[in-house]
Amino acid sequence: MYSEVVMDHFANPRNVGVIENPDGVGQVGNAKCGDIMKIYLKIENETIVDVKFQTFGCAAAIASSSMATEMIKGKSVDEALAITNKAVLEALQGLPPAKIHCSLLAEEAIHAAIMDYRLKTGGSVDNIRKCDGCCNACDIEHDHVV
Amino acid sequence: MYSEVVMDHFANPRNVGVIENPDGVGQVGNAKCGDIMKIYLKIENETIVDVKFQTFGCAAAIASSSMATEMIKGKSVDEALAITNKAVLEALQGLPPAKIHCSLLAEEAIHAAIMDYRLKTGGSVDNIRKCDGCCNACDIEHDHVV
Amino acid sequence: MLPYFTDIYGNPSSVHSIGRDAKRVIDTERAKIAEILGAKPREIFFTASGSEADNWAIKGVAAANRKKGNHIITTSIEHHAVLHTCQYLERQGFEVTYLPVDSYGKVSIEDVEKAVRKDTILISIMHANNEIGTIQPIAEIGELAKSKGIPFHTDAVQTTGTIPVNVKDLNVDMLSLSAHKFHGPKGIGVLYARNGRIGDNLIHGGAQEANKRAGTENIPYIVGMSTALQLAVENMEENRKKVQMLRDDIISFVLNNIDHVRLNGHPTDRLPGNANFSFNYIEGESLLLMLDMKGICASSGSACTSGSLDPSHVLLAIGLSHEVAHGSVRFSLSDENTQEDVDYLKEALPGIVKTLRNISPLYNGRKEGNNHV
Amino acid sequence: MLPYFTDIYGNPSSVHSIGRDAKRVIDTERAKIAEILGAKPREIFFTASGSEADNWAIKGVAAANRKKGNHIITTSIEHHAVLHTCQYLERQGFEVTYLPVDSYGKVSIEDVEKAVRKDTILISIMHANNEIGTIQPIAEIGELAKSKGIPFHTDAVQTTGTIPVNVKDLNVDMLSLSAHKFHGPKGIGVLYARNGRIGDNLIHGGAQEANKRAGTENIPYIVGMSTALQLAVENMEENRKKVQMLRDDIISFVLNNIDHVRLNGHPTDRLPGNANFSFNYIEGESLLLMLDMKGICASSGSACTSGSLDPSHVLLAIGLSHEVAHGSVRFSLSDENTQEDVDYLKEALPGIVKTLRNISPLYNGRKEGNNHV
Ligand SMILES: Cc1ncc(COP(=O)(O)O)c(C=O)c1O
Ligand SMILES: Cc1ncc(COP(=O)(O)O)c(C=O)c1O
Repeated sequence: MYSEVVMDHFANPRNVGVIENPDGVGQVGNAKCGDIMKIYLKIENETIVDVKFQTFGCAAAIASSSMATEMIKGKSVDEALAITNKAVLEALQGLPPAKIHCSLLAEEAIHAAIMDYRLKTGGSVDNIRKCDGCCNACDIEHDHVV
Repeated sequence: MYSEVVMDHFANPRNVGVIENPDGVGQVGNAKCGDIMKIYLKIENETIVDVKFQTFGCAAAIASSSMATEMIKGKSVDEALAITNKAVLEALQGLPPAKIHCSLLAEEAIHAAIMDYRLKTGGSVDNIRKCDGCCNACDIEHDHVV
Repeated sequence: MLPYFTDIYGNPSSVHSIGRDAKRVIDTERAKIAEILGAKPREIFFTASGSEADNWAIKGVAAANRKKGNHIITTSIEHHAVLHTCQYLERQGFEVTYLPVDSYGKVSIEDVEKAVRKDTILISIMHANNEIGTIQPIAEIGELAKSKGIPFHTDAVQTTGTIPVNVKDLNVDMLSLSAHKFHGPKGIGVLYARNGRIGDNLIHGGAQEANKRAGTENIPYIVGMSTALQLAVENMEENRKKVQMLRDDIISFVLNNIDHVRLNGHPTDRLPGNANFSFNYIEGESLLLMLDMKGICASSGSACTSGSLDPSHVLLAIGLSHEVAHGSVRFSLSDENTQEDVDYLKEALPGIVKTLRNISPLYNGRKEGNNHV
Repeated sequence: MLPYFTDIYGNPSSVHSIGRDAKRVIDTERAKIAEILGAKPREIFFTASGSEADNWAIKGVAAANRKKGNHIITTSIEHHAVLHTCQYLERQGFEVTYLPVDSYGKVSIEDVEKAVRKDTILISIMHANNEIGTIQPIAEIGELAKSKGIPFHTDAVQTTGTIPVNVKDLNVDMLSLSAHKFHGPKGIGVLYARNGRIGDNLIHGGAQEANKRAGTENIPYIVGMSTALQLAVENMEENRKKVQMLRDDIISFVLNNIDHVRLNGHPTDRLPGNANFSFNYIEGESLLLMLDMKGICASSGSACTSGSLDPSHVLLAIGLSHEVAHGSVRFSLSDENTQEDVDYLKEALPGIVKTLRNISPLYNGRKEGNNHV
């Protein structure tokens, strides 16, 4: 059902935890949907120097969080915004069809945390999505790869 | 499915054949129903001294004919008329429910042959049934044991 | 020795690892069967019998299309799994056309075309008949159905594993098969459905079979069916030739050596292993039982109806009288039969027929010029 | 080496001797199963699954009684084989009352009585629930149904072979069971029907099962089911005691050693082997997978729905919020489990729960006084 990469990131999730006084924090999903993802960012000079996450959800959600945080660590904020759920999916060597929304959740969580950072620092929020990532909870037509 | 007695009378039927110039002959059933039974009687002093049969039909029909002819051989005509399908059934150690009508056919064939004898000799036909024994072919309510 | 705190040990629908292994087995076998039939894996649905597949195909389309139309076309010689289903649907308010067949048991394409109406929602015609072995022009009927936009189902229970069955070549939208007809286990079958499109479910419940057929999967039988089909297809040409030769030996022997006999079914478009005869003046069950006493197993009517006393609807449909139909017997040969078997039959049969005719008032009536048949 | 010219070798519906032997086997096993259930042989009908038995019971009565009435009573916690069947019938124009249950998952007899209408044609209430294990007061509901003259069906898939199931004591008119729940084969079940009275056939065709369920009989599985049931019943008391002790050990350990946890289902009226917990702040599938990685197999939701993302309808019906329902896991013990298994679980579980809670924003939110649950 799950690839080896998914199982590895589920069993040994990277970047679990909380950043005290984060520069950006974002939470998407809700418990009713069965997934909540919260991402904390430490940003210096538009570079993501540290990232932590907490996730309530299935193995795919936890692995997606772990993988996504790995992928944005050390990247610039704009580079992080360019990472789509498709990239997360590929890095995870795929997810079962019913679980693809978890990779979307990770993308949305990153966007939400960066949104928080931009709002705090007065930057532009133009290239940030505002979906909360819970597929059953919103009616927005997504152009993500699902 | 069939008792040993039935199988014996089917495999080695008694009294198969034709009596030339019989004193009574009766045929019941029809090919559409899948059963035809023809019985020939040789009668002397109201005693059945010889009996032969021919049957088109299933194993139960053949065994019923064989058993019934055995049962009336040497009996008086009135004794033969008193033999019901129930007696044939018992002598055969039973028949499957769907085949019980075959024993009825044997009773009817005997009655038909005796009817022929009585009509030829001017005797009473009061205690003789006139059903042709094909259960699907007649609408008479039977009081036989079926 | 690891602890399994679950009543769904190996249940393929569950998420844990054993369930996943079971699911993989099912998917593998599904793909193998699909390939043999020229189908995609998601077009293969496991059922517990050929009967279930037939019922599902027909009732499913009927229930789902009630608003669109209520006319179904089938033939008068279908297996009871189709026939009784259609008769049931008639009682539920559907209209069914039962196409006639010719004296060989063949459906005519013109008759199919004439029967089509605006409200026809399904055509169901069997690939080959189980009693007389006649093979229908399914590919041509399928083309016609396609041109009219009507879903087309075929009961291929008798043909799958015996002659080539490819859903694309046959132009069918749905197809039923049953494992025990190709030496697979009894109690497992398949409904093929083009693009996975069936009407309503027959068995609602769990998410098995893509949500379309509930019930915990019978993995041993799925594997057994798949393996049996594989073997049957690998040896098909060889077996077909061998069985056909034995069959033709029986047919020519019977026609040349026994009087008052008729071969039922088509002389050439027939199942390789089917030889069905009517022996005039005698009754089939007696003949069967006498053969049985010599250790020869054959069948009269169809297996499913041998509890009943009515003659086979198929034999009546090809125009036999009741009395001749009653005297019909089928020999079904498989690759497990040998020339020895056939020789043994040829040895035994004439004597048995003679014995029964000697008991029969019809045969003797005939000799006296009082011919009942 | 005798010749079998038949494709129905051993087909129990056929007249020849091998067919008769097969029929005898089926009848013998049917009688054994009947005796165990307190039924007559002719009241036992073989199906290919518990799902088929449920579908047949409900759809059969519905189709046959359409003119009499179109109201059905069931509960909101039935297995999907019943629930999805009822939902299907609603789309076909039937009205269905889904009775609520209390927080233990119990149906109240007063609710059943209040739901009865003049046009009620069937009551279907499961004997014990497959997820939370709660056992319903079937005998009392059956008495009520009898007094109202309404046919009463129970899904006894979870109870047969585990606790006493006697159709007379339970006052039921129809009862479904499935062999794989008592270590029998997967792919065989039974529908019991009082006096052999069912509604319409689900699978029309051949004359098998007294003309009520077509399809060549699956004899090995019939024998397997019968043998498994025999064994289960012989060892029932002993197994029940043993399994219940293990279950109670798990329950008291979990309730005493893990915070923020809830036992789902009735404390005493529950299946001997069922332990279902909600672990707040974590999600069930993750928990399951972590257990699986330690070699412990458990289940979340029900097996059939674990492909879906919605939380179990049963857990919602007993009043759990979506988030708590998502964190539920079921341990199903059988007589094959040992105290060692339980000790291994007790060793592993607290750490896994802790790990997952540490990853969870809900658990940490809670600690910060920002409680989401
Ligand atoms: C209560 C209940 N009913 C019905 C079923 C369906 O049984 P089967 O898988 O044999 O169709 C199950 C088993 O999953 C069950 O637990
Ligand atoms: C043509 C045909 N259709 C359907 C069936 C029913 O198959 P099953 O016995 O698997 O239900 C049979 C077999 O008896 C058959 O010959």
